Amino acid sequence: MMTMLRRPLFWLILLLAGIFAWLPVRGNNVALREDLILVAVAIILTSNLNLMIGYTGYVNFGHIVFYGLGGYLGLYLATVRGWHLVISALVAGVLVSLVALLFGLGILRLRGAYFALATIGVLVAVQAFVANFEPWGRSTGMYVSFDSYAPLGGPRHALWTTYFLVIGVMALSLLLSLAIKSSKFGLGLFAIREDEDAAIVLGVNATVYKAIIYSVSAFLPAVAGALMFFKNGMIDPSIAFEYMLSLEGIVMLMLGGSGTVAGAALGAGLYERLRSYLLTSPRLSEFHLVIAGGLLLLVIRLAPGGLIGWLYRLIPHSREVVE
Amino acid sequence: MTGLLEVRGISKRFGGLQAVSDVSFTLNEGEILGLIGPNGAGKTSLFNLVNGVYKSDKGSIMFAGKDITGLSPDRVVRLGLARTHQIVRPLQGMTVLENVIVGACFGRENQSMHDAHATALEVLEKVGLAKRAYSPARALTLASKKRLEVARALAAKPKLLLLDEVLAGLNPTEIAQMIDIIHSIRDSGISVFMIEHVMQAIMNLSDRILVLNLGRKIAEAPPAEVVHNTDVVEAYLGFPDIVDKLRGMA
Amino acid sequence: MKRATLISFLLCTCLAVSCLAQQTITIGFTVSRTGALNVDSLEQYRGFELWRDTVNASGGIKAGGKGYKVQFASYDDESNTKRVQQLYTRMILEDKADFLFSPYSSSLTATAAIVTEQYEKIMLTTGAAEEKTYKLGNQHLFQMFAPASQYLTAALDALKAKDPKATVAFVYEDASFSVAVVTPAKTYAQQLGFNVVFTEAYAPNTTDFSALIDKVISSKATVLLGGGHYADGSTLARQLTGHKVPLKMITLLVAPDSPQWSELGDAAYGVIVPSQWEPQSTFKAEYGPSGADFGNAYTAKYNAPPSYESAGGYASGLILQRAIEQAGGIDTAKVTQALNATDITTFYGRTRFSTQPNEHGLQVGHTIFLAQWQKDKSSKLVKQVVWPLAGKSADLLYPIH
Amino acid sequence: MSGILASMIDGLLIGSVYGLAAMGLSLIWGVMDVINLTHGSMIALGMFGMYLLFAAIAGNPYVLLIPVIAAGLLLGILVYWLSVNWVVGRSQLMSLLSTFAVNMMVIGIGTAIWSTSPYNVDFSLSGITVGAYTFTGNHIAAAISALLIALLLEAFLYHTRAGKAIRAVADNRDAAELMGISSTRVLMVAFAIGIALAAASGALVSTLFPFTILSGAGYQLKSFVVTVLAGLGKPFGALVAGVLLGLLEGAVSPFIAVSWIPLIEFGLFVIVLIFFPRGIFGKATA
Repeated sequence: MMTMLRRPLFWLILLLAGIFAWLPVRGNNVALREDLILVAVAIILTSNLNLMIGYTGYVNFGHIVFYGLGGYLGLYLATVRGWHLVISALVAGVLVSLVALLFGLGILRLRGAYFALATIGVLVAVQAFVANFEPWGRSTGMYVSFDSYAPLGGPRHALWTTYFLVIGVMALSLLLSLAIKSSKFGLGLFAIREDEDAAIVLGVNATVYKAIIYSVSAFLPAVAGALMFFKNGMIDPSIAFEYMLSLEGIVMLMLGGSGTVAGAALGAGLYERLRSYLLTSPRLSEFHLVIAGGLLLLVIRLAPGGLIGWLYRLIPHSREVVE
Repeated sequence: MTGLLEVRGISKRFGGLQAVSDVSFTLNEGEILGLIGPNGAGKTSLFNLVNGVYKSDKGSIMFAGKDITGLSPDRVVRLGLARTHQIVRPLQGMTVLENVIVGACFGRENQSMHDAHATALEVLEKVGLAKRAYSPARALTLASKKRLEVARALAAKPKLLLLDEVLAGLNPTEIAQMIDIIHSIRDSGISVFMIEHVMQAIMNLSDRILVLNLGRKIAEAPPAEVVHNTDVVEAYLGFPDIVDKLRGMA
Repeated sequence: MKRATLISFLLCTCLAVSCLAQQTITIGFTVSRTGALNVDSLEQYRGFELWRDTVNASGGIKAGGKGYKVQFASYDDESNTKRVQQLYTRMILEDKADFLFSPYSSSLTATAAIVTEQYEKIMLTTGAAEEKTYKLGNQHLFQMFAPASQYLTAALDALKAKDPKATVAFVYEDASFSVAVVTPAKTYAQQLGFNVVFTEAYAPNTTDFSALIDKVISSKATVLLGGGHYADGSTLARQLTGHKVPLKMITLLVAPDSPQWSELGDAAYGVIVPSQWEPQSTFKAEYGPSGADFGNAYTAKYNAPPSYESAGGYASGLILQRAIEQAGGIDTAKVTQALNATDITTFYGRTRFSTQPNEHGLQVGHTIFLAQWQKDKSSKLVKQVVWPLAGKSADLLYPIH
Repeated sequence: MSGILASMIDGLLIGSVYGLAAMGLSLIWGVMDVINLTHGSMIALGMFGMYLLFAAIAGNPYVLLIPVIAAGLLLGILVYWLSVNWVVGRSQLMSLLSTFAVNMMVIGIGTAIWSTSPYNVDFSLSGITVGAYTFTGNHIAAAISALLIALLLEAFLYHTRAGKAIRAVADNRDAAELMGISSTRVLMVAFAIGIALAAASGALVSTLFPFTILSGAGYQLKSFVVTVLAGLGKPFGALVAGVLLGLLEGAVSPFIAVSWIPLIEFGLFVIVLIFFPRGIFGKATA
């Protein structure tokens, strides 16, 4: 922990979270808050996805399944069971992590493209299950009733509370990435990414490491899902398990720089802002996918290290600050 | 007295191919045991069985008094049995130092990152790679990559080191340096089990030599005896130059 | 110097006066220009648009001695609830929308309602019949559509009159709206003594109904009720025809109301749709245009007859306009009061909102029609009102073949 | 005729179209180790290709398949140079991402042109009625077309020089290069054929169901399931597995709500991947 305090990025993450929390409060700018919360969620999803893709070298096409399941569990606990939002979100996070651990022990026996395909299978299968699951409202999903906001001081207050909580989860996601990166555990993951068989021969218990990181990468997205769908007031299977969003997470990661803490945040922030801009721009709204796809193609072809990789080449010493 | 590594009746079959067939041997503490045999004799398969990459069909493996049959490679290395690969497998995207730190962290002593750093620098010094510590592993020459393989395995603080053709592809100077390294490893108290095609080197280095042919053990004896073993000479008949070398050495 | 000051003073005054006389109000809403709901959503949008153009052409909404030009702030929500929430927030906070209309569909509206209620903004909902949203404690939400539970009761009443021994199958989209329609309808059918032989919900976006159709045939149902929105409903009708299912009555939600329905040819014939409004309806409008005037203006502008989504869109504008006039301005509290007191018949029919605290804003004045696609003398497909009997333009065709 | 038999015949007919789509995916996988994530958008383009041709010429859709396939081959060559050529032999992450990027672009352009509204190819052949059940002419014709195309592909792969070269490269790329086969050209041709198969299956689907530019995604997922059932890289196995998947859908649907079928299919998909990575026809080896 003491070593964390000496790292510039640790303080930069706290600063970022502070700015996120402060900007919309100043002048009670709710529109900005709504923009920033989407950026924060993109950062949460991308930095946790980075733990699988960037750190461990396993492409997860179905990462959004954790977000959606977290949303369902959180909403169910908070509205049907009437638990406090924070407790609901944490319990949802723990339960989803356990589910991920179970899935992980199965599908992590697969390597490379086979694993990637299996993650798509898991996403579709879970979505199909939830769409038929009666207690969660099948395809129509669940709605939050207005009295669920009462414990948080009414709906208007509840929105601010969820915002600060999401910013907290964002900061935790980045700190988690940073902590893992500098740990022995992270070193083991990197070894698996570079050459799994060699890593095993060097003593890395790859089976356990992969299952743990798969489960860990599920936790904060699930918490964020619980918070976000509570804030949105409803959830249904098509928005909870949006395949496209899962794939866009990969674009964000590659754009920023896979395997780096700052890259995941940078890529997510830039891409989400670009996407929001394109969607509300009358002339470009239809082209956001074309632009995103073209961007991805250019990045992997010309700068496979993403923006951060490019920064490293430009300023080699930047490696010590942005990790 | 029991040996450090005792292999009893081990076998492995792949489809129609009997890769290793009922092989038994003992490796004593402090010993350098050589492993030779023609191509396809099953040498690397035997290594893979010993360190757990392959699960054996039959037989048992005892290491330092513990039954390690069927243990996965990562557990085997934590018990003190490390190895190198015939085809070098550095963790390409990481630096030389990081590669060795991985070895130290997940090796027998299960070191912390801090201790592993110190161990890694020490080991790199030993194999002569200290100057390249911060280079990316992919940038090394073949000879340096072989040293890196050895360094990584050494960083695990093993009791027994399996070396799979660490001399192959090196020029005479590099071979001489590597032989020095192997000597110093043994001098530091680590036993060595090595596969090698460079006959002169293995004959000089090994205390005893194990010879495999077609998955079977055909000889286990000190180098001087091995070269006179008719089975061994026969096994190498397809390779006249090696037979000559064997003869020449005797 | 003095002159310049005087001129600028005069200019300012002029501007101020004209501003006073001609203010604008901004109405925000999202349209599903893309995604699964685009057909119905676009028809609803045209209703909003026609109302705005009509009002602005006659000098805007006149209230409290001022004239208010209407302007829209609207975006594409991609038929996606996540965007709906972001965009409604944006319209309220950045575009400073004074009032809101709902997006199309019950599920998008439910999401938008959370935002509008949080900011205490009035939203008139149309294209959103499901009731649950009005039972969550909203104070500023007003429903223009007759609630979902009414949709199929008329069809079942009509069936009871024609064939009390019919066997009934419910095949419907698993979406907020159709679930809200079918769940009470199934109970009602059993109350009427019908034998409900098959009930199954299909996933939104289903295109291959073969398996479901085989099951309907196996169940020996003679009547099919269900559907959801345009895309799935039209496909279901086509495939029922392709598989030559011997049904005596087909009633589908929403889809057959669209003018596009006639393009289905044989598959369109005989299909019944519960409707919020039909061009043949003859309400005596106490306020706004007559049904014929609306229909003509709409057809002139869009080159297609209006659907009930379009009528609902236009009527939302009218009801809001009247409430602003009665309130004498755009103050939210006063307009809310005026809406609570609304009880008026327009070309669209009667509109009255519940003021009960447990269902505030629920539509309690409007009622449902049944329309059926029949052939006129020249064998052209036309939509006829067949229920209620008092307002019918043709007799119910039963069985279809 | 019983409901379950009728349902299985329906499944068999649609299953052959799934099989055709999966053949393309499987061929590309087998020859160049690339999981082609553009497959869904190529299927969708096949649908719109048929739609446009049918709207312009109003001919017989099964004749119009020929220009759709030809256009598919050209498109395949274009996509190959845009996104595949430079990732062959590199990490699978690269090829997944580069084909995925092109997929996004095609979907984006398609959305700009056609929006996401549904389209129909308004054509129907009279079907065959057995008892209460009717099998539509379009389904029967689609199944026959799919089988014919599969037979043509087989003839091409086994009886032409180019086909043999493709199989040689699939078997061992390095060895084939040593024998003087230009692997880049072979890969390009194989990829183009894979895309043409996708387009053909899309064109056939367009005569059965309404479609949007996004519809290809669902068929791509089905193709994954079929390809994995057959074992990746076995085109003809994929055709058989497609038919089996259709039969399975038909056999279970009378007993459970149709909306459960995706769960069964994708559950099966994950289980087969984990326990039979070489497919249900594959032999287990070490």
